[in-house]
Amino acid sequence: MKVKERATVVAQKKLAEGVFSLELETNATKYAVPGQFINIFSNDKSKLLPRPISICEINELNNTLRVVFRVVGEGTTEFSELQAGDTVEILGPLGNGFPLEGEKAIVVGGGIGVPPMLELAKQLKGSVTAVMGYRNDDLFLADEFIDAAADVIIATDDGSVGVHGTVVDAMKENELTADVIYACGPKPMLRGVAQYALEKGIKCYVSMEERMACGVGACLGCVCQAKEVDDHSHVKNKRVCKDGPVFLSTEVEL
Amino acid sequence: MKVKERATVVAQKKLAEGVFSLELETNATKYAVPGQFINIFSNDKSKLLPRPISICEINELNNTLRVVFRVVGEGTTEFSELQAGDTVEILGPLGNGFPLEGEKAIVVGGGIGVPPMLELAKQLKGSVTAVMGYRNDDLFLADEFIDAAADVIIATDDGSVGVHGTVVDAMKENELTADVIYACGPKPMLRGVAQYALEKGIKCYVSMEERMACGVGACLGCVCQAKEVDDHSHVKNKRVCKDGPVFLSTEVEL
Amino acid sequence: MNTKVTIAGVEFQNPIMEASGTFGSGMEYSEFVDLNKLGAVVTKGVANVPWLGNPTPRIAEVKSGMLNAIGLQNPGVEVFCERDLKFLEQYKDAKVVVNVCGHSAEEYIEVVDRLADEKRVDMLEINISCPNVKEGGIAFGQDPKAVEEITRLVKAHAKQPIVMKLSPNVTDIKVMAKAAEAGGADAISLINTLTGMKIDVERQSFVLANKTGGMSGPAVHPIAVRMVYECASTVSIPIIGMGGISTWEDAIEMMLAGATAVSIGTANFYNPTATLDILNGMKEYMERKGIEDINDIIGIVK
Amino acid sequence: MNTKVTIAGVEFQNPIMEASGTFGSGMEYSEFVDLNKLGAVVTKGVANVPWLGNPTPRIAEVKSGMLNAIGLQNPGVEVFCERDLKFLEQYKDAKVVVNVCGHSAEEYIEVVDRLADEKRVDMLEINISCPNVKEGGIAFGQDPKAVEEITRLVKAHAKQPIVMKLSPNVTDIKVMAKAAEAGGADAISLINTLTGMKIDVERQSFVLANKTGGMSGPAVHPIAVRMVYECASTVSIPIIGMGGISTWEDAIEMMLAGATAVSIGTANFYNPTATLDILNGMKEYMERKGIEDINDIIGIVK
Ligand SMILES: Cc1cc2nc3c(=O)[nH]c(=O)nc-3n(C[C@H](O)[C@H](O)[C@H](O)COP(=O)(O)OP(=O)(O)OC[C@H]3O[C@@H](n4cnc5c(N)ncnc54)[C@H](O)[C@@H]3O)c2cc1C
Ligand SMILES: Cc1cc2nc3c(=O)[nH]c(=O)nc-3n(C[C@H](O)[C@H](O)[C@H](O)COP(=O)(O)OP(=O)(O)OC[C@H]3O[C@@H](n4cnc5c(N)ncnc54)[C@H](O)[C@@H]3O)c2cc1C
Ligand SMILES: Cc1cc2nc3c(=O)[nH]c(=O)nc-3n(C[C@H](O)[C@H](O)[C@H](O)COP(=O)(O)O)c2cc1C
Ligand SMILES: Cc1cc2nc3c(=O)[nH]c(=O)nc-3n(C[C@H](O)[C@H](O)[C@H](O)COP(=O)(O)O)c2cc1C
Ligand code: FES
Ligand code: FES
Repeated sequence: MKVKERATVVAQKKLAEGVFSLELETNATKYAVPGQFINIFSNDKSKLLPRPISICEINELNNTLRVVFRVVGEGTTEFSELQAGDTVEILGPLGNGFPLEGEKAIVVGGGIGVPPMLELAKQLKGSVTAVMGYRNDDLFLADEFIDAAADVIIATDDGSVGVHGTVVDAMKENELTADVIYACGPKPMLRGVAQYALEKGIKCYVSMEERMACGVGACLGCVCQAKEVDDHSHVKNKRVCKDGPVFLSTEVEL
Repeated sequence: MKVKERATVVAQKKLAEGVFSLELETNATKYAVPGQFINIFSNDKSKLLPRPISICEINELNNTLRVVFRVVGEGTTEFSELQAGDTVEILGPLGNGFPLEGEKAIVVGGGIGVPPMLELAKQLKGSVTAVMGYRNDDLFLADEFIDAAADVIIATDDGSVGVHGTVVDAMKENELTADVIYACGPKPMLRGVAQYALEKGIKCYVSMEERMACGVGACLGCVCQAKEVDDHSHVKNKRVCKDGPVFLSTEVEL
Repeated sequence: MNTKVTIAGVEFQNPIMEASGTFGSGMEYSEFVDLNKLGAVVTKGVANVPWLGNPTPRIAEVKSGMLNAIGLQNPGVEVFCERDLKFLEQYKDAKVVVNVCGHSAEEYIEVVDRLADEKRVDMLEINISCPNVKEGGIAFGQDPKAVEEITRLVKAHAKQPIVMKLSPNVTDIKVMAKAAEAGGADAISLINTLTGMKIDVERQSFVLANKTGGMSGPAVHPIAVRMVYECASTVSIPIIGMGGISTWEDAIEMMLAGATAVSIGTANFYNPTATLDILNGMKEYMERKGIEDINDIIGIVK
Repeated sequence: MNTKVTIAGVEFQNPIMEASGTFGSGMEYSEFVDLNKLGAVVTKGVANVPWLGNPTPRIAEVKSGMLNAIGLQNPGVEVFCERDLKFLEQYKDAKVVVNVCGHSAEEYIEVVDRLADEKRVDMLEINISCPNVKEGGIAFGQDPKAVEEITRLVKAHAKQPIVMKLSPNVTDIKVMAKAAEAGGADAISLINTLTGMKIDVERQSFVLANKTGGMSGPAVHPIAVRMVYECASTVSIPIIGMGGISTWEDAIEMMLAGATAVSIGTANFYNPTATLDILNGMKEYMERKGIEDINDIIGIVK
């Protein structure tokens, strides 16, 4: 079930420079699973298209969803200025979400790919190692993984914290193995993680990103390239919004 | 001097069904005279053009302008929802305003043409008779003329208060005379008032309305028909925003 | 109160359709709107074989609108008949208009022939105006001779009435409308998207992989109204009006300008119930204004 | 940091002009911006004799834009020279581009001849694209032969460089750009307004007395960028780009697409300091990106 409604802002918090945490009260909460996203609409009526933002936490008790986002343009700037009590239009939850699998899982997040890993880590039944990559020591959200994951490994581009390098460097350094890897982050990172998984023979799910219009699978705006002809499209394209955003790393071109 | 700035809402009050009074703190106050207007911009970024609204009161002490407007479309709906503390972009004061003349003046307002008469009545040095026409007994602002005018005459379309009929009917019934008449209201009313003035040999100023873009005299969007070739345009057109909105009733086609 | 309109003998329970390509075949939006309440479901453009479409990004946001360069990705007419038409079986009250695309007259005809005996297909909309297909598409829609010829060829094969969908990227839309009429079109629909471009100033590169894209949404509405108006005073076949309709006012405006029915496209993306919201608004307008029959307002502003 | 650009031998201190008809001759906006800081003041269209223009309403608001149907009201070239050019004497740093309109070749030429010896006139912009003049105007701008011929005629008389202002209401803007170049134009400017219409659904009548009006503002920007891009890859004369520019990003986008200079129109109406705000934003962009010379970004996105 997808809900289109005016959600109420319950809390807004700055986590790091340009990174914000927004808690929204919405009936979409009832249907949400980790790895799904919501479309957030601008209150500026000259901006029609939604901003897709991953779900970071699901709080069924309070009927709230939490999202964490980076300010990159006018839409996210507007969202960062929302205050408790304000309302914002959303559509969600959208997409397929991560399947919860395995006895031993690695969740890998890079930069603004970290947030969707939090709810996933919480919901995974087996043991979880969280590997997180940041630019520098602005380790937003990292502390919140402590309760959700057995191990928390940090990599930073500038070496200020943890492994000096990428999440893949960190995985290699720690010789991580598992039944399943879940990853979200920039494409080069996903490519590296997928490669690592392939080498180690680990099943790997990646969360993809693409510019969207409808968010529900109707417009074919958001496709990514599939390795094989897709069941729905009958060409080598998969819809990130509907068939994804989570795909097996072996299904899609990275 | 014209000011373009974000004015702060000091107070918003509903005066009658669909009629609102808005007080704005703005530096435009310093330069304002009765009969001028301000352009109010929508906060909705898909609406670019300003809404011209006449100045109803000028409060130099508080640096505030008061406008009174009727909700007729999306822009005015938005303005009616502004609350103290909110901000709104304005440009003003614009237009020429009423020249303050005569020992004995009649100020005539019809419907939403009443508001600009208030500051005028206050500033006129001589004796003032205020004639105001309304649809029904929703006599917004009428009470506020009591201090500003020696006489207050009401006409209503439905006869519920005062003279049953138009302001012109009321003027005739009261056989009003004066040195000068100032009028603002719908065109048929202005036509009637101008005719009355002509017959009685009274000088008459009318405030005109037209759809505007720039509001400063540059775009030639807002012209009204002039009786003679105009000095600026060199055709029989006058700019309501710059040459007006106040014209001698004998200068323009009504 | 009558909301029924008739185009080429096909009766629609109301004048509200959604615009091709913005609604798939209705499946995805059936979560939000009861398709059975629509005048018609207009499907995404379908070709003789599956089309891959353009590389991504395919979508760019612009002020009060968007650009798309999907490039007519579609699964081909075979899958379309087996899956999409079958899905639409359950919505008997809504008519089905199938949007047809092709690189050449032959390809259009192949699709039209394949659909000829499909009972669920009430009407064909021939897209000769998609700006994202280099090989054919827009070239057809910008040359009156080509419009007339393709119309004639398709009409000769079609078993259902045909609607020619016109491109707004032309000097004189009236010429194109006349060409379609001369070729035997049962109706015309307009406007398709206006060709636009967006450049990312930070990256100094095109936002769309295809460089240009088709502009749609409220930004194009005034152009669409003007073109519908111009066509309405030029041809006597009915017009399906579209382009930036997002409120009931926009829809009524289009009908006052001369459209017999209207399609809602981009608005679905930011309001999934746009079609039925607009229908309701139109009904309230009729009631308020004492309009007994929606046909009474078609083209009355002249 | 260099912001100077040169078009047909005329050096502009920066690429920012305002668009004809939106700024008068600068008088009204001189309260808000120092005209001396602009690359050029482009005047409202001027004809051989005073023009009355269209009846009102002349203005309608549309989403992210507006329609206008001023109908080229102007006081005629005589008054223009005596009053407006004299006023502009005091702003020596800004160039003066005079926009010229007419119903016929003869009328254009009369204006061009009258302006020939006016020292304050640096350049002429020939408006062959105003959609609001029935007698001529748009007809010129929509036929390549007419564009070439009027260009040739005007060029033969003009003492200043001439810029042909093109209409976007055409099937292929490249053809029009080529025609202007072939006729001897020193530069082209685009886009003029797109023809649109608005109907008041409550009154069931046109909002504009003229029925149609020219659409401008952010809504048309993506179309303008596309057309500037298309022309830049077609002709070798410089391009003045305009259409919906309201931020420095829009202006940079236009230059990346191929414009040597840009004009700001409708934005002045809701931001009287738009021209200089945009100039400042462009300078900051150059600084941030380490762009030494604004000419280095012209047409680099290909
Ligand atoms: C499935 C999915 C999940 C995402 N989850 C998150 C998240 O949890 N946190 C977060 O910070 N960001 C996330 N993003 C990216 C986020 O959508 C963009 O950063 C955001 O849309 C930018 O909007 P803007 O108006 O600030 O930027 P602008 O650049 O002004 O946006 C212009 C247009 O481009 C689109 N756009 C721009 N960047 C992206 C992008 N990277 N992906 C998709 N569309 C884009 C916008 O939606 C808008 O339509 C996600 C994207 C996708 C597809
Ligand atoms: C000089 C002048 C003074 C005015 N003073 C007042 C006043 O004191 N109180 C008051 O209630 N109204 C006044 N008006 C009318 C007021 O400007 C319109 O009612 C208002 O612009 C409507 O905006 P909207 O968005 O609600 O309506 P919409 O109809 O949605 O507006 C659409 C567009 O049309 C324009 N428009 C619509 N109606 C008018 C109109 N009557 N005059 C000019 N433009 C219009 C709007 O500005 C906007 O650009 C005045 C108009 C002028 C020209
Ligand atoms: C994402 C998208 C895909 C489209 N695909 C098609 C298509 O396949 N066939 C077609 O004829 N028109 C297509 N169109 C054009 C629309 O049907 C419609 O003509 C246009 O978008 C204008 O209407 P709107 O402003 O309401 O969206 C598409 C439009 C969009 C936005
Ligand atoms: C009110 C108004 C008047 C205009 N008058 C003229 C004119 O006299 N001559 C001309 O060539 N273009 C005229 N134009 C067109 C503009 O110069 C410009 O080409 C167009 O508005 C697009 O730019 P914009 O979107 O920045 O406004 C006018 C535009 C507007 C809005
Ligand atoms: S955004 Fe429309 S199909 Fe994914
Ligand atoms: S509104 Fe532009 S001249 Fe009056």
